[in-house]
Amino acid sequence: MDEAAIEELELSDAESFEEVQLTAAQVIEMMEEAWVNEKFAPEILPHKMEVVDCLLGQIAYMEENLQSLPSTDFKKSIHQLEVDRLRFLVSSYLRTRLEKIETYVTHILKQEQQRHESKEDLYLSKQELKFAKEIAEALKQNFDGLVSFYPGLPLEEWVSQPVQPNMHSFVFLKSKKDVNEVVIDDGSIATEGESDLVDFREGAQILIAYSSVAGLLKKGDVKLI
Amino acid sequence: MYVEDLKKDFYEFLAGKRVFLVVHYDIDSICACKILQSLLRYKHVSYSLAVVRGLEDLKTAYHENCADVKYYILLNCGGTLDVIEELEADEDVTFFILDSHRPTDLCNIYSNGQVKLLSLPDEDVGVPHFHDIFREESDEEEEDENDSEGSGSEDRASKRRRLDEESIMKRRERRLWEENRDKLVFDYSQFTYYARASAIRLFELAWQLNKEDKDLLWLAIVALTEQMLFGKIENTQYTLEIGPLQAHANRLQNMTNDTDVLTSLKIAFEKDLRLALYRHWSVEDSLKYSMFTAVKMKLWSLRGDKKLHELLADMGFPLIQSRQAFKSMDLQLRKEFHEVLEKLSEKYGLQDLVYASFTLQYGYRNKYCAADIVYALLAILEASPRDKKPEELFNLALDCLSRSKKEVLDSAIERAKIIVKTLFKTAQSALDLKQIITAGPFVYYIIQEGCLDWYMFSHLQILLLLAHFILRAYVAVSRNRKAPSLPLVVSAPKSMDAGTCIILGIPPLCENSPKNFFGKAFEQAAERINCDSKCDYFDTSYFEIHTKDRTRFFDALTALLS
Amino acid sequence: MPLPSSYSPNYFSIDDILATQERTPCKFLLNVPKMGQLNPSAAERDLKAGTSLELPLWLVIEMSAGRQPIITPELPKVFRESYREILKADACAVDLHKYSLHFYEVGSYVKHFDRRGDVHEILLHTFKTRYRQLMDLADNSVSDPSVQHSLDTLEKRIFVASHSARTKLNSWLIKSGSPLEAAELVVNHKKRKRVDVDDMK
Amino acid sequence: MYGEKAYALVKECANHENSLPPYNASLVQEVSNEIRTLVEENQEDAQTSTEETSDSGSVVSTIRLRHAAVKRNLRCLMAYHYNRLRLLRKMRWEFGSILPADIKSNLSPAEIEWFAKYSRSLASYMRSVGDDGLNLAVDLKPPKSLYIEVKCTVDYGRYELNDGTVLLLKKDSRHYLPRSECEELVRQGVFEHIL
Repeated sequence: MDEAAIEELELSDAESFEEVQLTAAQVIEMMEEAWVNEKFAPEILPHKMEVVDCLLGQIAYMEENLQSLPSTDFKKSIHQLEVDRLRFLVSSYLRTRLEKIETYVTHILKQEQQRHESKEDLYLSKQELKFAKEIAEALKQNFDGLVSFYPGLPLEEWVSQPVQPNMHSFVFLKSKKDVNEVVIDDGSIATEGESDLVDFREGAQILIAYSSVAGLLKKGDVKLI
Repeated sequence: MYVEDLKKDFYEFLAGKRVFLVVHYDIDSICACKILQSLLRYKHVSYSLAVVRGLEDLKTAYHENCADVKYYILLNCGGTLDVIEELEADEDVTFFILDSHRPTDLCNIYSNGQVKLLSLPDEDVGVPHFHDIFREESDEEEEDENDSEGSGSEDRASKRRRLDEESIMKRRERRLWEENRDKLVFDYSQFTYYARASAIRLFELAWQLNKEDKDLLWLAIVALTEQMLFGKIENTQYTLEIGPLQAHANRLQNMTNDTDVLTSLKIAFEKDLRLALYRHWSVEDSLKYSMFTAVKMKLWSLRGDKKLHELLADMGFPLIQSRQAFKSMDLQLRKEFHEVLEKLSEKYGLQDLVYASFTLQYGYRNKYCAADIVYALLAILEASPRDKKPEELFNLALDCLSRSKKEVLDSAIERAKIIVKTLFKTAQSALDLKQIITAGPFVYYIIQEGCLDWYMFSHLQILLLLAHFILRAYVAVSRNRKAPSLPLVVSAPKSMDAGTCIILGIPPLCENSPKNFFGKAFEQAAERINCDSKCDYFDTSYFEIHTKDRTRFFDALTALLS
Repeated sequence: MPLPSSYSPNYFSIDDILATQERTPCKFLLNVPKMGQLNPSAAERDLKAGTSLELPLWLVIEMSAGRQPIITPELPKVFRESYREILKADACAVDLHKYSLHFYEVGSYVKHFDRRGDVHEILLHTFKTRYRQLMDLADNSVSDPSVQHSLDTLEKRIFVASHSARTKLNSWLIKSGSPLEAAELVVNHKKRKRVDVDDMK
Repeated sequence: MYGEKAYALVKECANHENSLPPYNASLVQEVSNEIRTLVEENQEDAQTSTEETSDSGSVVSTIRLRHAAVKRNLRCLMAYHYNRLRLLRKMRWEFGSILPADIKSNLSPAEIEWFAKYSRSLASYMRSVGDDGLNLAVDLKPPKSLYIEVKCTVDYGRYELNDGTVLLLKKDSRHYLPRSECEELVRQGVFEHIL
């Protein structure tokens, strides 16, 4: 076994992420958190493309190093498995987002438009946005062709009632720090002050309607589990 | 050549290479294959696997893959023939051969490295010395020929005279040498027989590598049990092999600390009865149909039947209980069964009813003895519906050995009962209809084309079991004093369409040894009558000829053996 | 790998469309000209006020809404007093499948026809009581298809989902690994092909 | 009753949750015709509404009823197509960008067009991820081991691995290969993973 190659593998952790001051382990942890959050949140979350790109870079680097190891080396298989695992993580994260984008495309594009108008950060990455627009267009064309036999049909309904995520579905979460007075949204229209409040301690695990914690999640105060 | 250090020159050598496994279609091979697979996995050796039933299959498998794969492992096939020659193998191809068929081909033994035998050298008995078999053409002789061709030298005549004398001497010597060689080769290859199971050899390798576990041990046990049940090895050899396996079983049992009944696996060394599948059958059926009891008590006759009921009465087993599934019999009776039967064995002439074997136990309800598994595998390999391909059945047999597929095992055991029953009934009708015929130096029995179960007997191992059953039954009832010294030849249809049949010979009972001389005899008989024959089987005691030639073939065989 | 989706019908939802096809009795408040054919028992051109008919939910909802309702809806019989009593007594014993294929969906529409909220209550009660039994079944039934017969569509989905989760968990606990599998559609496609081939024989 | 045909259309989707039956063009046509008839009758009545009001009640009710039926029909019609597209989308992930011929023959021209567009968008998205793209159609399960044992379920012929070695895939043959090499073939049903 080429000791230098292994060392290099490990060194790569420190070197390639110097500019963002992150270790490889930190990047992986961030990716894992983003993946779990995306997997369990009903709606699409702000994208984490910088983490994805970071990790992909690291995967490419590791694979390059692995190439140079003889195929019989036991360490190679361990590292290869790790690379495969990381690639699964990224793929699964991106796949989950694509699923959501496709399922809720009309809804998501509408929200992105609003965010764009109010100069907020978009949730979709550039590539995702392009993809979303393309498939929305393809869907529209398909439907247009369908109802073109008679002009002026009442078609507003599928646009006005787009497929939407169920924001009230329940999620398990873990609080990353103390958060006080979270308003519990039970779906009823409660007036201010009447609604129930709850405090999260750091590390606490809670089952709660997603709508109550969507904001906290996006801020990074809590994570889903 | 033999591989001396399996670990270094076989196992570690293969790391990182692409390997092709060629596995013979039999029980030992399946067990061996499973052990080998688990070993190759530790090294991440990627492999493909093909199942072969005879030489033709082996050739096909080789030629389909020889362009892509350079390392071949042959399990229970190829050892008895010159593989390089037969397969027209390229020089960059290497064969590792672990074959329990004997005798091993001398070219394989003396190969300079392209063929590597994984068995132990002392398993090949009476191997002639290299120089008695292979003779390097001396330079002189070659010159000789060159000279005689090149004409025109002056004192040709005198030289020729001198040369003539020399070459006459040489030729004489050469003839003697050749005669000697032919004799040695004949002596060496006269008998076909089986060496120890390949699965045991591979289990030992696993042990050497510290990668053995109870599952692998069980496979070795099943393979050994198959050899014993099918009469492929002598009883002494069985006893010799069983000792070390018992030691392994104890050692592995002591090493585990898993006491959870649900997950733990226990291999126990136990005395067992020579009764087929009785744990999964009823006592009466098992007693009646098993070869051992059937032959000893002549259970095919009315008197035998009566005797069986006497035995049951003596044992204190009510008929109603002994006709029930063993599992649902009264607990007390179940516990006593072994003991009571053993006690009565002498009275009923059932000595040797008990033999040493192993049982496998897992979960609450699963207990199988090694013979149960052998029967189940036999049922899958040789008594499955006709439309199944051998590869499918091979896969099914592998499933049957994995503990998670209990339903496969259970349904195979059900079918195995049908085999055991059919064996009994076929033997019974052979006796009733006096179909076992003496032909002077041997007796024979032919399964006619019209026979209901002919298809079942077109399979090698079932036919072998039938042959054993028939010969023993014949000896038991025959008034011929010579009966124990007569070998048996059975024949069964192979393919209706092609009009071919299988011939199988087994040695006489008195010899008490599975060494089989029929291979050579068949070959010579076929030569004598100049008939189309096929010797596709790796076990040469099987032979295949056209059904129309059978009578002439038997005549020739009679003449040959007289 | 589908998204984990909690129950949320949408415009394209097949189940919701099927549920709104179920019929409920209603009474016409106004004459509806030219619509006589909707009432199979009368052969008049117009549909007269006062006629009682069973109409699909989708129509009932549209026609009973707005400032000037054309019909007044009534509860389907399985949501009426007598049936509610049975559910109250022992919801688990009821073959919900016979009540309605889409008991909960239909219920959540027709509960608006009932101002006292009894339907609302019985829906919750039924689901809560049956849910425990449902989980129990999913955990323990060894893929026995018969248990599914008394479930409505929604329950069946929950059952299938939790049963397969249970099976996966078990196989993970025992074998600590799940096999790679052929894609669901590919498997179906192959099965269907086999059927086709069989048909041709 | 109105909407019965449209209902039949949706029922077709419900009965084939995991397979794509042939595109039912004639039923779609019939539903379209019902919608057209309803709309035309409504337009006619809307123009002559004043006359009818007096004797047999307001024709407005009739129009409302018909309008509800139109909306219902449209909803069914669109749901039918939408759910087929969703299934088609799933097929893109499972079969890859080339559909088996017998599935393709079940599609309408518009569906084939949509499939091609979707495939294109997806491919260009996958290419745009990272520096040199990422195939999202593999790595569907977290890896457990580098090598797996597989059983070949069809006579596939010769198949080249990434490292250039070639192997012959015959029905019922067994192979032990790197997982990454097998995953797609397992998805396509060529291999069966043996645990």
